[in-house]
Amino acid sequence: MTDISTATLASHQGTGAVTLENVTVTFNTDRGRVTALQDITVSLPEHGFVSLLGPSGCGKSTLLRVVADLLDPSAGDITVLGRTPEEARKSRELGFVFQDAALLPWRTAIENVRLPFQVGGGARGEAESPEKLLELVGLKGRENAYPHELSGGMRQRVSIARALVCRPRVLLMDEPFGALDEITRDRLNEELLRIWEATGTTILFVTHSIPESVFLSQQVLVLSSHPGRVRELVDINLPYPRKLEVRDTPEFTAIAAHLRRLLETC
Amino acid sequence: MTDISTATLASHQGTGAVTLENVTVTFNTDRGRVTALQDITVSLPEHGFVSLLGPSGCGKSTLLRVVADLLDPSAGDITVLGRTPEEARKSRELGFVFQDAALLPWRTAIENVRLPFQVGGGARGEAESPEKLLELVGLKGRENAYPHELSGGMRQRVSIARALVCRPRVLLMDEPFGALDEITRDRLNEELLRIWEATGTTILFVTHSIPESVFLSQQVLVLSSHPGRVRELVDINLPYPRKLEVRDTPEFTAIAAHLRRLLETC
Amino acid sequence: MSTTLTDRRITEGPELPVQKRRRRPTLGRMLLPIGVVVGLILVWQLACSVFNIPTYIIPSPVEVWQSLSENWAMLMQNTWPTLIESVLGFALGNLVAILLAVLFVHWKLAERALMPVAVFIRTIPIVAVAPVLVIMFGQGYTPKILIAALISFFPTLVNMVKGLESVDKQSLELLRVLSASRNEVLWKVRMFASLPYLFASLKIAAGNSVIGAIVAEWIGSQEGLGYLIIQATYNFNTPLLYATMTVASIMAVLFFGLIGLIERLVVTWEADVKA
Amino acid sequence: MSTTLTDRRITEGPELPVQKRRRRPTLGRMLLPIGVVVGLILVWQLACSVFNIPTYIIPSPVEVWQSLSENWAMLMQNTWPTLIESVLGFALGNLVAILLAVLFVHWKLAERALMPVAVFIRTIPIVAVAPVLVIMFGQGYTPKILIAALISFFPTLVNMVKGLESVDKQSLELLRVLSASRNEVLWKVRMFASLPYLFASLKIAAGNSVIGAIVAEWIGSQEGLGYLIIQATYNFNTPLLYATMTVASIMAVLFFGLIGLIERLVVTWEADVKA
Amino acid sequence: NAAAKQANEGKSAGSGSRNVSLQLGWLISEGQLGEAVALAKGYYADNGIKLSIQPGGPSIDGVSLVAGGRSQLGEVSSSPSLMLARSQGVPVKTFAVGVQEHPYAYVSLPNKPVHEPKDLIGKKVGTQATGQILLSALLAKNNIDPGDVEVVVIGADVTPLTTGQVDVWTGWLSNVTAMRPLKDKYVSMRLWDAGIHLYGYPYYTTDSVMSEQRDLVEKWVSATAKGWSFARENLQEAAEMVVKLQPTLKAEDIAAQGEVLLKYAYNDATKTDGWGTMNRDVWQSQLDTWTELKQFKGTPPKLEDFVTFDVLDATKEARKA
Ligand SMILES: Nc1ncnc2c1ncn2[C@@H]1O[C@H](COP(=O)(O)OP(=O)(O)OP(=O)(O)O)[C@@H](O)[C@H]1O
Ligand SMILES: Nc1ncnc2c1ncn2[C@@H]1O[C@H](COP(=O)(O)OP(=O)(O)OP(=O)(O)O)[C@@H](O)[C@H]1O
Ligand SMILES: Cc1ncc(C[n+]2csc(CCO)c2C)c(N)n1
Ligand SMILES: [Mg+2]
Ligand SMILES: [Mg+2]
Repeated sequence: MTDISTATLASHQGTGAVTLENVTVTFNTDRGRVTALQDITVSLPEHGFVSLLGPSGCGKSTLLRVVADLLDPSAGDITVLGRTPEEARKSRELGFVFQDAALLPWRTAIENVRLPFQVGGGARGEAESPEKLLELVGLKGRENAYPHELSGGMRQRVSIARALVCRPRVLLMDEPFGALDEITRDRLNEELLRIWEATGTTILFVTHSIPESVFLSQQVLVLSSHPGRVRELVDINLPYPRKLEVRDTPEFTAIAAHLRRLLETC
Repeated sequence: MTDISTATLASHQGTGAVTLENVTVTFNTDRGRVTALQDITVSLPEHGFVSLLGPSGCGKSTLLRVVADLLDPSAGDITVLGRTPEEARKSRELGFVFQDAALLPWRTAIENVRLPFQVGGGARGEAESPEKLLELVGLKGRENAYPHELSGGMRQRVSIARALVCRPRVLLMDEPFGALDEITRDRLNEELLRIWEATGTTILFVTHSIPESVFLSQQVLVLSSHPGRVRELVDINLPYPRKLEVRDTPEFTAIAAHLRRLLETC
Repeated sequence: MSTTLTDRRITEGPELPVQKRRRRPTLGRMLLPIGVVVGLILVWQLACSVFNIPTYIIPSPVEVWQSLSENWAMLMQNTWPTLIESVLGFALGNLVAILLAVLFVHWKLAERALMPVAVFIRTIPIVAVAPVLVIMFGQGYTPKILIAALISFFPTLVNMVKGLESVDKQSLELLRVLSASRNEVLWKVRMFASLPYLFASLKIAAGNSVIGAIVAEWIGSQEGLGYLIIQATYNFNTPLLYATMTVASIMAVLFFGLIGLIERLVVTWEADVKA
Repeated sequence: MSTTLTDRRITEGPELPVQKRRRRPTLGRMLLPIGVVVGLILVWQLACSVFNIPTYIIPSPVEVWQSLSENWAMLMQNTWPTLIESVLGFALGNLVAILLAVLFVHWKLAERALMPVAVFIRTIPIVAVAPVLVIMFGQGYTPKILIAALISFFPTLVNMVKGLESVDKQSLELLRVLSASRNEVLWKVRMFASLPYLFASLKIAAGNSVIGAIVAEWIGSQEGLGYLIIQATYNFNTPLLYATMTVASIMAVLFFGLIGLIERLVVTWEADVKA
Repeated sequence: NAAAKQANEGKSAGSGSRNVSLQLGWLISEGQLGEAVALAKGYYADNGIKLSIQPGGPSIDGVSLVAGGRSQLGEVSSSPSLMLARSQGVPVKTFAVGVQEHPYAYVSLPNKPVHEPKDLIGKKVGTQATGQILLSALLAKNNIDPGDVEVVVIGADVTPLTTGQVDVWTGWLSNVTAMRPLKDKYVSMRLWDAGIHLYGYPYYTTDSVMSEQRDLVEKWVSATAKGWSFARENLQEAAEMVVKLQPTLKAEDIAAQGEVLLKYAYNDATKTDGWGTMNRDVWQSQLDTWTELKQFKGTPPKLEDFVTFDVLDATKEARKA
């Protein structure tokens, strides 16, 4: 556990897959400027799994959005797989699970999952089967339901399946399991780790659940708010593959407690 | 802890504030019928605090919606404060926190919170101050931001403030704290209990967090899915007022573990 | 604020948005509009009798009906050209409008540059340019179709631009992450988002195209409902004039209804859900 | 499927939806449309010179310009009546349309009963019933305002009904829980939701009302742009005809632009956010 | 009756002078030379009349407005309108005509001229929708098979003739501005010379005005006749008076058109009977032709139904002066 304001992530494999250097994002509103992120410098290793933790409104979604080239930072530099976010986006290296499911209402669940095959040049390299992915997220039998016929958690699961279907090299997930019950969440946590280990994707994962962040990731980036700054980068030195039982170990509890203390002072 | 499929909630005070008798909800879609709730019989005491727990898609939101007269059950009877849901709704006894924040995009945060004063005959009896409520949910200084300028969690907090502003006699909350960080969530959990004890509202609370359900409620109604049925009604015999520390007691852990086992077999 | 409002009576809540059944137009649902039309006709007949309105000012429904049945064959014969002109004009005008709207949305500069020109063109009184069109395109269907197209293209252009722009931010971001091309955004998202606007404008354009065909027939035509209208006016045959207008209006109502029907068949999803 | 698409080139992604700046029309932004208009005028002039088109068929821009400046005082004087008629007709027509749309949305039966009647009325060629209007309302501004209103009311009716219905389900449920009356739903939700549709239809109606006023002046008028158009047509003063139509079109473009400006000032929120 | 009511109101309104409204079938043009003079020089005022002129237009010929009581008097472009109106039960009567020989003509270019009716054979005639019946009448009168003449419906302008899309164009010879593109290099054959005798600018009123306010109509005719005769002598001055009524017009255009119109407004008949006179035989021939061509729905009207000579008879002296 290192307490640094300019965090350098331990290089898991090769150089940083996603790097942010002095990134600042400011929104101009009619009632003045809101600084969502200030001076963020961080480097995410290739095949890394990093969670973002921080109070509501601290800029987690904003950080994901600048990495995905959905927002231009007001200052600072970002690279994704050695390129600009725009190049990375255009060569379809990115997967994104939005905080809201962002399903297209005129497409059924399965059609929504198939969307990535149908735009932007289709899948790069191998791809998953939409049917299998929907089964994985527990929606077998509801493939042909329209979004308005699904529950909130079901919609979120469809959107997770959609993000995985093209096996992106960088996966940005904004509270993907927020609307799921604990059982489903645990199962999908394990599945996500399995997929991550099997495919070697780089994952940047926003969550509000401390145990989830500890269970999943190699490192947890804690952001403080007003404005969003790096509070601390916490290494999770638990060996992979991890089983759910790891959550009952003292190491796990210690890290979780540390994160909780950090968050309390954000 | 009683294991009954027709759950009768221990009457906390007076008769059932919300009662469901053999309630079934079936949706007709182009691809056949989906039974969201089947044969639900339950009675929620006045001034009670009951949580709903269950797998994603088991019908929790649907249950709240039939109670709030947003949906007609296919079969069964519902009373709210001794009346029909429609009468209860029309006499403005209900507060509802939607799973999605459901803010009006053309209103600022504070204007959204003020909405209940401006429609349906305004507040019944005492009302809270919108400014104070926004401060309570941690949005002081962002009162005049439009929804699209707020983060996901901020929007959800605005919607919580809106539901509380009129001091409803029955409060239906659909995963109100789902998008909040743990610190904010804990603080709001405590606040909610304080408000509940002070005002004597009846609360029906959907959550995916087992600890949250145990911490908050007198009873937890566990639903199983496909179709949604009552799995078990669990009494939480922890004394009020509860402090966050109660979560570290063995009683708490035991109940949580029991609930988890229940959910695993839903 | 709250206290002053408390005792206000609320008799009715907003309609239940869920479980709305998709009803198809059945005979039962048609009864009401038919009833209203019959009622209006009765009022009209009564007004004519009571106020003794002369036929040459406003004919009574009975007289119009007589004229309608006497001239039925002629009316039907002249309905065809007008129908063809309005349908083809409708198709052409809306096609051009949709293509232009797509261009405008893809290329904002084009909108800024060409929208004023479109408004400009739209304001030209057709009857003033009709002779020029007849000179350029001759006596056949062409100038009439063009005029019907001209008059039905503008609503669709305006609505379609708005509709294609009414996409929600989330969907655009999604497609952006997927590196979708502008064309793909158009076909996978904008087109669907624009459908409610498109159908509204098609309903507007339906009436316009009929009117356009009729006005076009006032110049350079020897057949069609517009031609009949001119003749009936010139001959002071008001019953025939009203009979012809009735046929034209029924044509427009059917056209309008047909578009509503197509809309119900096409838009089967619930667009406003928070997905 | 995926492999066949892989090597397709993607050169451009969809536009960045965020951070879109609200730009007000500045001189710089006006340059392009003005440039296009100037360009079109040049092409027109060139065509006239090269093909030697006689003035009486299509006058060259220079001739139109001459006519415009020679007859400037007269044109301006005749612009006023038309402007008044179109503005009042626009106001009346849209007001009625909005009220009817509200009625239709509140009371579905009314829509089923009256919408066909509205389509019916919309299809009546106004000039064909002009005598009735003049008999009832005289030859002053009234019938002209009514005709302008009649022709601008329909797009707004159709769009406004659609707009008032385009409310998202969530908001309706929210207001239902708050036991809001239909009126409150109307004023707090539907009105806002309908604004994009309303402004689109107002843009359509802007042009319609100008056209309506011009056409209305053909039923007996001694002033107005419509009057000038007939006079120029029958006197074969083609340059004056084009000059008059130019003035009318500029009026419509300004009207259209004004509505766009008001829209930008009114709709300041981002409607399509998932709130 | 609305017309009577309006007239009565008119009576009570003015100090001795009565309001009279004249509904035109077209815009104010050279057709109102006489009225403009009579207004400007106070001939109407002298006769106790306060005249207002209501323009018509392409979309309104005014007959139903007069019949409906909006105006007491009306004027249309051509005489057949009034026969047709009567046959449909519109209670209007012609009491005078402004133009004795209708200036409606078939205009062709010198390289493909139409001098006489048989020249129409094999030609393409461009006319307005309402001009088709006139051509039918002409062909029938001259025993020409309608199949030998091609008819196309065009707008009011002469362009199709200049561009060669038609061989013959129809219009009023008085409308010199419209024919300017032809630069006087054209051949014309009047409908009148082809044997179809129509009147131009007939004046009409309703049966009830005729019976209740005949004196008013007579006074109006006397004043108008005086106006026309002044216009005939002082065309330029009269044209300027028209422009005063309708400032968008140009005096030289009105004068040029008026010159042609006056040629047909005064002829041998007016020499003996004064301005505005009508001939029973001319009317009868129109009625017969239109009857033969089956233009009347049901039974054709009788001459007495739509023409009255009473006003002319009562104003003979005044009109000759
Ligand atoms: N309008 C509808 N049409 C068809 N099926 C529906 C509709 N609304 C809900 N359902 C179905 O009803 C079931 C229960 O949905 P509900 O939203 O109540 O679940 P939930 O318990 O709230 O789930 P979550 O925790 O994911 O929010 C689901 O299977 C869903 O697909
Ligand atoms: N378009 C915008 N205009 C103005 N301010 C914005 C805009 N988008 C985000 N913000 C502000 O930026 C800050 C960070 O927002 P962001 O959505 O990144 O938070 P977050 O960490 O994802 O929060 P949550 O956990 O609640 O989702 C917030 O204060 C928010 O109000
Ligand atoms: C088919 C047809 N065209 C024009 C007129 C109008 N009009 C009446 S007189 C006149 C010429 C003036 O000298 C004109 C153009 C008409 N009545 N019928
Ligand atoms: Mg967020
Ligand atoms: Mg739910």
